Amino acid sequence: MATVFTGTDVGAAMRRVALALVENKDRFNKLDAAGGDGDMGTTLATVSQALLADETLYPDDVGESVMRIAKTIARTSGSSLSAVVMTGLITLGKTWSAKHEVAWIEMAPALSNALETMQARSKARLGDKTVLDGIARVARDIEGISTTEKMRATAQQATADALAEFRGCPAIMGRLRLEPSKGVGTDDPGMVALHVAISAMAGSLSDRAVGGSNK
Amino acid sequence: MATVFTGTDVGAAMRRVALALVENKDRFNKLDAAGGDGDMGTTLATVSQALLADETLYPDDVGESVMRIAKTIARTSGSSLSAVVMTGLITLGKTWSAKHEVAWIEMAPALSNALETMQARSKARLGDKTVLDGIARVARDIEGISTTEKMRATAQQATADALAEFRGCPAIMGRLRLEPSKGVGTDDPGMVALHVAISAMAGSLSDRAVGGSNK
Amino acid sequence: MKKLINSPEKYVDEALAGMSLAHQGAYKISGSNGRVVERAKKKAGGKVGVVSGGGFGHLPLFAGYVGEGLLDACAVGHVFAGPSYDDISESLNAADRGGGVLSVIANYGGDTMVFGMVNDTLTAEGKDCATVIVADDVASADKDRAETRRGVAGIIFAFKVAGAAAERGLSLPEVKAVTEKAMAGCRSIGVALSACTVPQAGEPTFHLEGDAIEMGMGIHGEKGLWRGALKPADEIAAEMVERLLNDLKPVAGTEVAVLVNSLGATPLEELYILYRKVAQLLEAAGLKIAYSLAGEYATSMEMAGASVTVMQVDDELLGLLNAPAQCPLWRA
Amino acid sequence: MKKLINSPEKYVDEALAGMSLAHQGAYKISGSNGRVVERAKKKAGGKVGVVSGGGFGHLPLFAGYVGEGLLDACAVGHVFAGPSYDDISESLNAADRGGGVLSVIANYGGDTMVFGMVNDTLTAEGKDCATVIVADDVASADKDRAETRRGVAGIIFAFKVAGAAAERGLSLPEVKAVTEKAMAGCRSIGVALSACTVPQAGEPTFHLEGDAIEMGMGIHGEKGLWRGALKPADEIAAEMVERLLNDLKPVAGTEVAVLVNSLGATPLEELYILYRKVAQLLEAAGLKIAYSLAGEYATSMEMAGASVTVMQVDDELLGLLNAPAQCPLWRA
Ligand SMILES: Nc1ncnc2c1ncn2[C@@H]1O[C@H](COP(=O)(O)OP(=O)(O)O)[C@@H](O)[C@H]1O
Ligand SMILES: Nc1ncnc2c1ncn2[C@@H]1O[C@H](COP(=O)(O)OP(=O)(O)O)[C@@H](O)[C@H]1O
Ligand SMILES: [Mg+2]
Ligand SMILES: [Mg+2]
Ligand SMILES: [Mg+2]
Ligand SMILES: [Mg+2]
Repeated sequence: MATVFTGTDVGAAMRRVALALVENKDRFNKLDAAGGDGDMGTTLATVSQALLADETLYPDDVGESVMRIAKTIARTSGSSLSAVVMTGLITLGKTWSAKHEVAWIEMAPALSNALETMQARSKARLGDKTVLDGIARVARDIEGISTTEKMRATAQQATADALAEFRGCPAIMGRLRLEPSKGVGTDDPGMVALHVAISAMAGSLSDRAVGGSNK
Repeated sequence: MATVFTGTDVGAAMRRVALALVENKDRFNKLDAAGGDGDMGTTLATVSQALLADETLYPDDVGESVMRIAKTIARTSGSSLSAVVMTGLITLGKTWSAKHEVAWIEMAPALSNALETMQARSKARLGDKTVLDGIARVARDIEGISTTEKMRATAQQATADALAEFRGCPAIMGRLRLEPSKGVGTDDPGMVALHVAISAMAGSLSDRAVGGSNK
Repeated sequence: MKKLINSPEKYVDEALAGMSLAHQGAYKISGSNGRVVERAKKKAGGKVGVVSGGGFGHLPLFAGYVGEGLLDACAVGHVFAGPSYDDISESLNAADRGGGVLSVIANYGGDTMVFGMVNDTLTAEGKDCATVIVADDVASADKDRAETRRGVAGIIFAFKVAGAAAERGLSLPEVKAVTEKAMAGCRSIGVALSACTVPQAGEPTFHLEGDAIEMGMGIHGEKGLWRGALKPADEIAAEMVERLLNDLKPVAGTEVAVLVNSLGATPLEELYILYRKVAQLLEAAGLKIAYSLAGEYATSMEMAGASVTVMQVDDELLGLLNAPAQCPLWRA
Repeated sequence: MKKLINSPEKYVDEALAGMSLAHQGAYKISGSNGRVVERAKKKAGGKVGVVSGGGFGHLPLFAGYVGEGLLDACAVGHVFAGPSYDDISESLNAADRGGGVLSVIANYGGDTMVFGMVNDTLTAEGKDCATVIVADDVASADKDRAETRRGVAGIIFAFKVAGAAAERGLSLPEVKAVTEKAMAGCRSIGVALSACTVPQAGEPTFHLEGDAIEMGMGIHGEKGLWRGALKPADEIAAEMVERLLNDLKPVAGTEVAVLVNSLGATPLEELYILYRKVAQLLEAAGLKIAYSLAGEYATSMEMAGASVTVMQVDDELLGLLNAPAQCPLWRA
């Protein structure tokens, strides 16, 4: 049972995520249109297509692989979600700089650390019902987990739980100001994207167990 | 039976005409909207209201009275119809300058003369289905008539005949370019206004027979 | 009718009042009806005065172009209806600096007739008067009746040329001649995507439902050449340029001035998309774009759509187009 | 979607291409994504560079204000979506003349975050960077959360002030300080009469049926303060001015700059009707209008509606507002 991942794994996960985000373009646009400006699907699809267009293999260096993703976002998108994700990736990239292997057990603290930089950048507080609340939940729930399989199931469940937890809360951030009541009963688009991404990633992580590659 | 009219009669006729034109504002706008730019009713109402607002008596001097009307148009409106009518009035005003009485028998040649100046100004040819065709028909039909009563009936009939004569012709002039076929079966708004005006005038002319005044 | 207005009756007067307030000191409202717009600071004595006038609802046209290097005065009518004889007469008098007055007007029945009357009267009174009638809209009549064509956005170039020539001190016949030279090589065509509403009427003059557009429509909604489904901007540009060049028939290598104009609601973004293709097509036809404008120059209030104007230029015209001009609504 | 376009995907790039073609030589398109607009002729070395950036679809905002006395460079995003990190980074580099770079941006999540990242990175690399975030829309948050307000048309005054201060040779802290002083006394509010359509979405972001208007709506269709039936322009002006002055609370006698701005489809005629009343009300409140603009400055493509901006000025700010500025889309 795998307890580590490499930069190549990051590349493989990235492809799974990108394909899933492209697939969900219209759904994400609709979700964002309900309370935001309706562009999240387009934004994520644009970034994803740029990621998929780069067909060169990702290096084993985990930090370098993560940075490569951040750089593609930097080139292609300037949305709130992109900025938040890019910030997190840059922090992770620095944390894992020159590491050819990262133990899963290090994921929770690394993610918590990244979350801090994302919060500092985004000015959103936990509880504001943004993607950050989903990430926070993942970081909390995966604490102490050291195997790929457990990680996959737990992270996926954490994003689903976060969605359920915040469904009843009003939305606060985002480009369109909402009525305070609005957003209650709906999911935050960024949190849904996180759920989709981690579900897709989980698929890719399991691939590795059966010998999955970068492509 | 009266065979002449004075400047005061002109004032009385003007008031009748102005009231009738104001009354027909919406009808004229609709008529003009069908093939033109839909402003004829508004234009004629604006001019008429300005004419009605001037409550001072008209002088006996026929030329001066006619000029006074032309001057009000000059102040208040710049439409095609206004320009044509103003041109005609100025010609008539010059013809009758300093005359305290004009014999009805002189109306036909005076009108023909005015028509020439209107044509020169407007560039419309007879047959183009404009107000000029109505005026031409009046000028022709009233030739040789010398009494108020006969004048009234004939002029009114002439404008009705002109409408009937041109109803089947296509419209040519006007602010909006029409399909050549368009305008067939409809009346030219300017010609309708002429009919309304002369009908109203006829009412005022008959007033004089029973002692009507300027007011 | 969804407009930021108080009442249709006050539309023109309140708009003019706001225009003069907003551009403090640039536009002076005068005239017995308050319908003359003149320069706050008159030009030097002895020079030719340049005047225009027309219906309201086309801003910046007509009154917005009163300013240095452009018009001296302008007569303002009602919405889509020409100014009165008095307004025009007072505008000519306001513009008169002793060098004669040129009226540059668009070819519409009422305007040409009333300007004609005023010009004849003032001429008879001894004033030097001349008129240039702009009839640049190729969609409004075939070439064999070119003199009956409507005047549209090409009049902007006429103002610029006449205004600059007058400012240079040319004589009235010279200013008229160079303006006529400009207009002889000037053609425009418009395309409408939506209607507009004359406040006094309260309802749109016409309707363009769904994806319908009308090629060749006039700025008051005058009937165009065809009505059909919206096409890509590049195809619309291609048809417009083709119609203009078929009529103008410029020899390859000719230098041209171009104006891509918004009818009002069409945003700059779309205008630029249109301009891009127009420029490519003109260059492909062997023409050289020596002067270009894109923006709102001659509008129909909130009408959506655009017009394209192409004018042949020589060194003289180019010099006049590039001469200084200054007024709040002029943008080059 | 009834627009003069070729395809939603090419909307921004084709519009930028047309913009640079139409205004020959004024706007230079550069950057690895072709999304940097910079001056064709850079300003003198040693001076502060002024940069902005934001979503597309607001022309003349943002990129249209690249020019002398205004911006040095601008990063262009997608329609209503901010520019990328790289576009912003390249814009700052293009604007850098050795005197440091001031970013003047509107307060939207993505823009502030990405500009923040770029600024932090370049600062870490040794460049002098500073940022002014414009948050002038009083309708978007109560006064106690004023720092969360959106940035709208008031940013035009920020560009003008920062651009003029930079051109005068002030230092980066000085340019930043005077721009912040301007924005501290600057308030805006908008009213929408109709929606607009983001090309990629293909349908209006919202709907304002019949005679419905929305007071306080943002330039991307952000929810406003109330939705209700259209009122006379004077009443709308009165509410807007009241809301601005209630928030700004200027002392009587204060001099102000005013901007009455069209959101796109609303014609100049209506803007002037609105301006007239706004001016009357400001004067009635004891304020003195020392500088005024009316026209299309910050639009939302074909959205109908208007915004009103009032900014307190002192002699320093007034001098900067009146300083020379020159670019095809600047009109004063
Ligand atoms: N200030 C913020 N901090 C953290 N996350 C945010 C913030 N603003 C928006 N988000 C996240 O981004 C998502 C919207 O993404 P997107 O539509 O791409 O951004 P934008 O709001 O710039 O259009 C939201 O659902 C939310 O999860
Ligand atoms: N060139 C012309 N010569 C003569 N009469 C004309 C001419 N143009 C229009 N008319 C007359 O004017 C009428 C329209 O008047 P009106 O609507 O006031 O003018 P406009 O066409 O300027 O809006 C037409 O029905 C026609 O009778
Ligand atoms: Mg969004
Ligand atoms: Mg008419
Ligand atoms: Mg008319
Ligand atoms: Mg967005």
